[in-house]
Amino acid sequence: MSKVTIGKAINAGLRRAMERDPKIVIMGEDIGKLGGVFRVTENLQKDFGEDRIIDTPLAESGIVGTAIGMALRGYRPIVEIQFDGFVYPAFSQITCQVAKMHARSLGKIKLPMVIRIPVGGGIGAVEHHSESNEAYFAHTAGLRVVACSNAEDAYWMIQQAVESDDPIIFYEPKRRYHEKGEVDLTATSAPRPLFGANIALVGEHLTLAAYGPMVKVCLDAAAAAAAEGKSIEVIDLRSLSPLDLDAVATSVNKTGRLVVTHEASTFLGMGAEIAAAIQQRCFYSLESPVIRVGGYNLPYPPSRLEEEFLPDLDRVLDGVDRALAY
Amino acid sequence: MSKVTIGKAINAGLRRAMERDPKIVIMGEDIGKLGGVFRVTENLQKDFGEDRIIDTPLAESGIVGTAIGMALRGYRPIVEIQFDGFVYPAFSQITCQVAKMHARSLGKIKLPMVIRIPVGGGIGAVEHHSESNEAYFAHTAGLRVVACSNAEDAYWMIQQAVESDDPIIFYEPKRRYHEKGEVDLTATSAPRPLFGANIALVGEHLTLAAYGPMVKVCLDAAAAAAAEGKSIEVIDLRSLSPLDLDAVATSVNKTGRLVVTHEASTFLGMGAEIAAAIQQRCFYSLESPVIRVGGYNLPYPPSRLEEEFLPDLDRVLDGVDRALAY
Amino acid sequence: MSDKEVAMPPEGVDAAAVAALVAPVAEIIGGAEFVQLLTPEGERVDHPEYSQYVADLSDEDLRGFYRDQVLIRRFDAEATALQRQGELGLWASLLGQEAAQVGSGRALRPQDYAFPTYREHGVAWCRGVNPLNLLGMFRGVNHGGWDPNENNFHLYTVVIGAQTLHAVGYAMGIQHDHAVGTGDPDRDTAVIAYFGDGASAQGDVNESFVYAASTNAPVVFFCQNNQWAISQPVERQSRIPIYQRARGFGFPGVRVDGNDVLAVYAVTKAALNSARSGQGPMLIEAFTYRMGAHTTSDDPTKYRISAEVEVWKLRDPIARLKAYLTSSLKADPAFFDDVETEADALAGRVRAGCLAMPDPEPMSMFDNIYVEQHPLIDAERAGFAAYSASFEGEH
Amino acid sequence: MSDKEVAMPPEGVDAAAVAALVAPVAEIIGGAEFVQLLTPEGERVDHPEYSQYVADLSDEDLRGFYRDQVLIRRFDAEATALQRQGELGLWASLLGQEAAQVGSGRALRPQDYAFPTYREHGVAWCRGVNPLNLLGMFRGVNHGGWDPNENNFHLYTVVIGAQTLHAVGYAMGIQHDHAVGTGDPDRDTAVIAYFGDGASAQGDVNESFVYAASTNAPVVFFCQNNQWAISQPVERQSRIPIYQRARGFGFPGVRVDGNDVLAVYAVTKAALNSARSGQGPMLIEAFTYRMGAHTTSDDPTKYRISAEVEVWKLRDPIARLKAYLTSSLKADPAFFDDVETEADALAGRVRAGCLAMPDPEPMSMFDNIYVEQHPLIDAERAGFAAYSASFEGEH
Ligand SMILES: Cc1ncc(C[n+]2csc(CCOP(=O)(O)OP(=O)(O)O)c2C)c(N)n1
Ligand SMILES: Cc1ncc(C[n+]2csc(CCOP(=O)(O)OP(=O)(O)O)c2C)c(N)n1
Ligand SMILES: [Mg+2]
Ligand SMILES: [Mg+2]
Repeated sequence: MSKVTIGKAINAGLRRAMERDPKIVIMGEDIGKLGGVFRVTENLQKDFGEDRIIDTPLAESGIVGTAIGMALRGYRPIVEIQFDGFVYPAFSQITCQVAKMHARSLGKIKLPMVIRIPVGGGIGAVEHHSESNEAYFAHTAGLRVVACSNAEDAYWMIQQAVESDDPIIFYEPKRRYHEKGEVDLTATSAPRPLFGANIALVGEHLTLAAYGPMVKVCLDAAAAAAAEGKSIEVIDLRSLSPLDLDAVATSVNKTGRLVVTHEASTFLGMGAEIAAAIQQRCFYSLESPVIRVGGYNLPYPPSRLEEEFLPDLDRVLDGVDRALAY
Repeated sequence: MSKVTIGKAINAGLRRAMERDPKIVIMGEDIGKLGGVFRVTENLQKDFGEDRIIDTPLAESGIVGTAIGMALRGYRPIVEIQFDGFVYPAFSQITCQVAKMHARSLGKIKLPMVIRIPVGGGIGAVEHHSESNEAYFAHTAGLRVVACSNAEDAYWMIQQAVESDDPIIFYEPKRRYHEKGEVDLTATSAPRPLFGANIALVGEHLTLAAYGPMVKVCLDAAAAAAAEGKSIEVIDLRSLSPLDLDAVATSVNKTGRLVVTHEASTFLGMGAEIAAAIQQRCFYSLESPVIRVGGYNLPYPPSRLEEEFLPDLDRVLDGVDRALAY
Repeated sequence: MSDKEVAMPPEGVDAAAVAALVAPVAEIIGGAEFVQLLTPEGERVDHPEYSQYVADLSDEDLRGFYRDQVLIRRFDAEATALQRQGELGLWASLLGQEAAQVGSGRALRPQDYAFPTYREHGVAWCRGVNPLNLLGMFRGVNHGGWDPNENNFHLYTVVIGAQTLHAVGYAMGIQHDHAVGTGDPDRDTAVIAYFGDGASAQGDVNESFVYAASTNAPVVFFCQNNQWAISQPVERQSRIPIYQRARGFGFPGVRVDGNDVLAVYAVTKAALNSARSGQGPMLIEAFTYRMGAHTTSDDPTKYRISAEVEVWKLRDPIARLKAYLTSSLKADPAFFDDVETEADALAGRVRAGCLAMPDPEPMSMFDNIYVEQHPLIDAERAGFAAYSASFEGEH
Repeated sequence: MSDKEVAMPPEGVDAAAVAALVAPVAEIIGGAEFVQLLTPEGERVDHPEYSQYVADLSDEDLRGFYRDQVLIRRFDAEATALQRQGELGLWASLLGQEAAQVGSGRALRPQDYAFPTYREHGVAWCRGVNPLNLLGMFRGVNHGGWDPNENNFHLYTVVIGAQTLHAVGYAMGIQHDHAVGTGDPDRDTAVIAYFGDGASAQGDVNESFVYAASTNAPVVFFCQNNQWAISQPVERQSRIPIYQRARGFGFPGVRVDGNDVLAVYAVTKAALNSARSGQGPMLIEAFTYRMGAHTTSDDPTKYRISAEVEVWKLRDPIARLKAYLTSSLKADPAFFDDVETEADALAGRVRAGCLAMPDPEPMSMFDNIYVEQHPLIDAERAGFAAYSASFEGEH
């Protein structure tokens, strides 16, 4: 076991995947000598060469579009988008091409691509550097969307994503890059399947579902609630598309209450889908409505307001209390 | 009163708006001599000139980006996107620029823009011509999103949208362009506010909510259900962002049951938000879970399969029956 | 382009209108930067740089170019007819662009890869794609009915310009495979990316130029300037000739008579050779004309005058090759008759095949969305099966 | 660029490394297509086309250029210091690009409109934007703290390249207003769009070229080629000089010594005049250098060698103007002292202003999202107010 940060865990996962499969290439802006603005690809170019760690021109549609071409030629490209807010120039390539190529070709073409996106706020950044845009991609049929929340998952999920033959949007919790966790870098198989949720904490009275950077907030909230005698089950969803609804429903059938939280705006955020699905599946076991605690429905505010904008421990607990009040 | 098609109603609305306000310009591909591929701008260039009906180069980011510039100069641009599937190249301009300009400028800048998009399937078209992408824009804070379903609304809503100082995504129900309705082209004020829903049919046992092309399906379904003694209230949502949740909640508090339907994939579609919001607001009056009847979670299929893909009268009634079965 | 045409306006067309239209095009076509090897009248002319690329062509090759064009035109006409009869939802005709497509398509080597738009039926033909398969997407039974890797011919791409980036990425993959500049003619590989004059405005197309130049990828950009993007004339997209766009990105561009199959073949061959040998990208503008409507949904009378079409009829790609083959005695009437017969047979086969093309099974819509198992797809498939079964008694 | 510099490498820097770096740039700078009016040593040189545009400049104007550059550099240094001290979240320094920004900014007329990236502090200064307002977005108190229409200076745009399309659209609006080519110097208006060498790769920037060419819009594209896009050298984005990109779109491009304020002023003035008179767009590449890090978050030692920076120090835009002002007796030591004093005062003012800049009121985040009433915003505002009030006793 080693104690590594999430950033380093992804780096290690990328490295291992690249060692295993010579067809893997990484493409993106400033990922070579600089190692990416978050240093997630640090030293990879030194070790794997400029042919496999490809610094691209500054054009995201071009990155994704040429990565598609590389995949058509038999490569397995991993694309790094520098910040969440800069994926939109590639939106047409992702939604019309990446998501649809397999279906369009009646299964003749596979596009094993991973598009890595550092996501979310909380780092005091300027505009466009703190977006949570997972709902766009989760709503896009043909894509898969996953989000890691801790170092061990980061290490394994990136490897599993690279191994998948489907295109995957891979979200990395930007403000947690430096948080450490135990990872067994010598283990030979992943602890859990890529598209399954993980019960991060077992509890009785209420289910709290989150993903990515909000999982830690939820665990902290659960700890605070425990001190008041409230036993909260925390689910780390991990996969946003497909959603592991079985895991959520099982938990809700036990606890009777569900709070979903994310940084993205509540309106049509992931919480909407989870609430809509669970109110149907667990209609008779829900003792309170599903409560959503998300970002407000505003463009991400200036960073001096992000503490107010982002759901924090207090706001999550407020949601918990509202659910428990029914 | 005149009987006009939805397409002609929008044309008439555009014409009236342009007569009133010389700052209005329309920009898009093939909107001049050709009058747009759906002829919605037919004859407008002849009457208002090439300065106001601007045929653009074939580049959607360019259309929206330059329209922003025109708006900054004091114009009120109306952008026509030729088909739903071709709005994505402009996604960055819409989400990062159009949606955020007012907030970013602390209110100093207004962007009174309307982006018109013919939306949805059912016309036997090739790939990318039948998409329902309203959820992307409805999830984007800073935008407003509306969808007309009939000729009278089409005539008025386009005028109201053009008059709004906020940027608006304006959806036109492609497969209904040729459907006729009564419109009083001489009336001087709109029958209802732009952002409010409309009770298209009053009923008792269940609420059916829809928008755009699906409203007609719902009205037909309600008629069929009435024959079996089921009284269905049909809500034409009209505005998707903001949502007129008050209208939906009032109806559901009366009927106790809600079915939401749209062409877009169910997963994270508008129905998710409506279900999530209503299960919370009407927790105690809901006698069944909110049922969603949407497109399947696939890329839009080849047109010979679209009858199976799109929710039709039978599938809506199936949803109604499932709700009533609780 | 000789004055002859202006002197002979087609029946019923205003001579002045024709002259006004012919003049600017004649200037282009007479220009030094316009590669032509066969005049509209079918006379073989020499070009200092490009004649060499057709020097090796046998008479059979030349007859093949003719046959390709006639067959693909007949196929195209049949498809248009099938659309009119409701058998296809839409058709995008290549009428007038046969030489541009056959000339470039025949310049490809087997290992090369082509990325088409939605109108490259002639290129598909040259690559060996079964023409029947081209109908699938227009009939609405699929989004693309062939295996791209079988003939190294990618699926049609409807989103304007998107495929040019795929082409560059594929070409980057070729570089990574060290399949460029080795000198081995069966190993060195190039990519050809087709797009239209309208597409030249798209960000993606320009980014593809950036990437190709930056990586020196073995890709040939082949722009069929058919003068129109639906109702927009090419001047709306570019105020200078499109081939000159390449200058801004640091690689060569050349304009070729797109209705001259020899010139197109020569220029494409040269560009592909250059790309394969490691010299990087090149842009070809094939100056041609969309003789028909944009698609069967389009009504060109709204935006262009018929005299223009009449003028371009005089530059027909097939007629000029026929004139050359005849005058040079490279083909006899029997050959032309045979090709007509073959074309009839092809049309019949295509028609029969189209009519026999089954609708996809409803359940098939859940297939091939993902490679790996997906719970939501599974649930919806099961739900759909149960729902469909509930009607079974009724029908 | 003379050999002098190579002969005098800065202290502690390997002479061979410097020579290797200087050679290619010296070739560019010595090239015929490079406009320079003031050598790095501060000697006035003539240019057949562009000298005329500085002929009317008074000594006071020239001293003004100096003052502008010194003040903005001092402001920039203060902002960097404020960031180091935690008062700003980030800062994007313009160090080294003062001449490019002041030369172009001063060429603008009041009615002209500028669309900046995020680094145009010098242009903002010339437009009269209060420098303090530039800090807002970097401090995180807003996304842009000035009214764009007050000084005809748009907000900073962080999404690379997006603003170039806004600029073209604004220029199209000018055409629609018939405020171009009238001959009235107070009416005719042009737009200037700033972007970087990296941005030249973006689809939006290339589409802005397409639209500007197609509409002949009165817009000047001003690319500050500071050699780097974060860690990517300009060669990654373009294999030919960036000013030549314009050739591919059919309008003129020119490369100017971006560290020579006179040349930048002249070239920009000429381009703006041309645009205002109805001659359409032009591209200027200001060849300059980013002396500092990309932003305060960046670590340039990872990707570039310090010798390169040393070489560019010899081309400093302020030093050369000072040398010229001194040798030509257009300014005396007292003037330089005054400017220093003024710079100190500015820095002090900016520092004090920054420290005094209040955090935005939490409730203000709900303001100005929409112009018109919006029920969800209202509900969330109310909910937030109630939620915040619930803590009131606790703090
Ligand atoms: C991104 C995008 N925008 C718009 C369209 C609609 N559209 C289809 S074809 C076409 C014109 C294309 O013109 P050109 O590139 O010259 O090709 P041509 O059809 O002439 O072969 C347009 C606007 C599209 N398919 N994709
Ligand atoms: C669309 C987009 N992609 C990526 C980024 C991240 N980014 C910010 S600045 C920058 C480099 C810009 O280089 P250049 O255009 O040369 O301008 P410079 O910073 O040198 O002034 C990058 C990649 C961004 N802001 N927007
Ligand atoms: Mg065309
Ligand atoms: Mg730069």
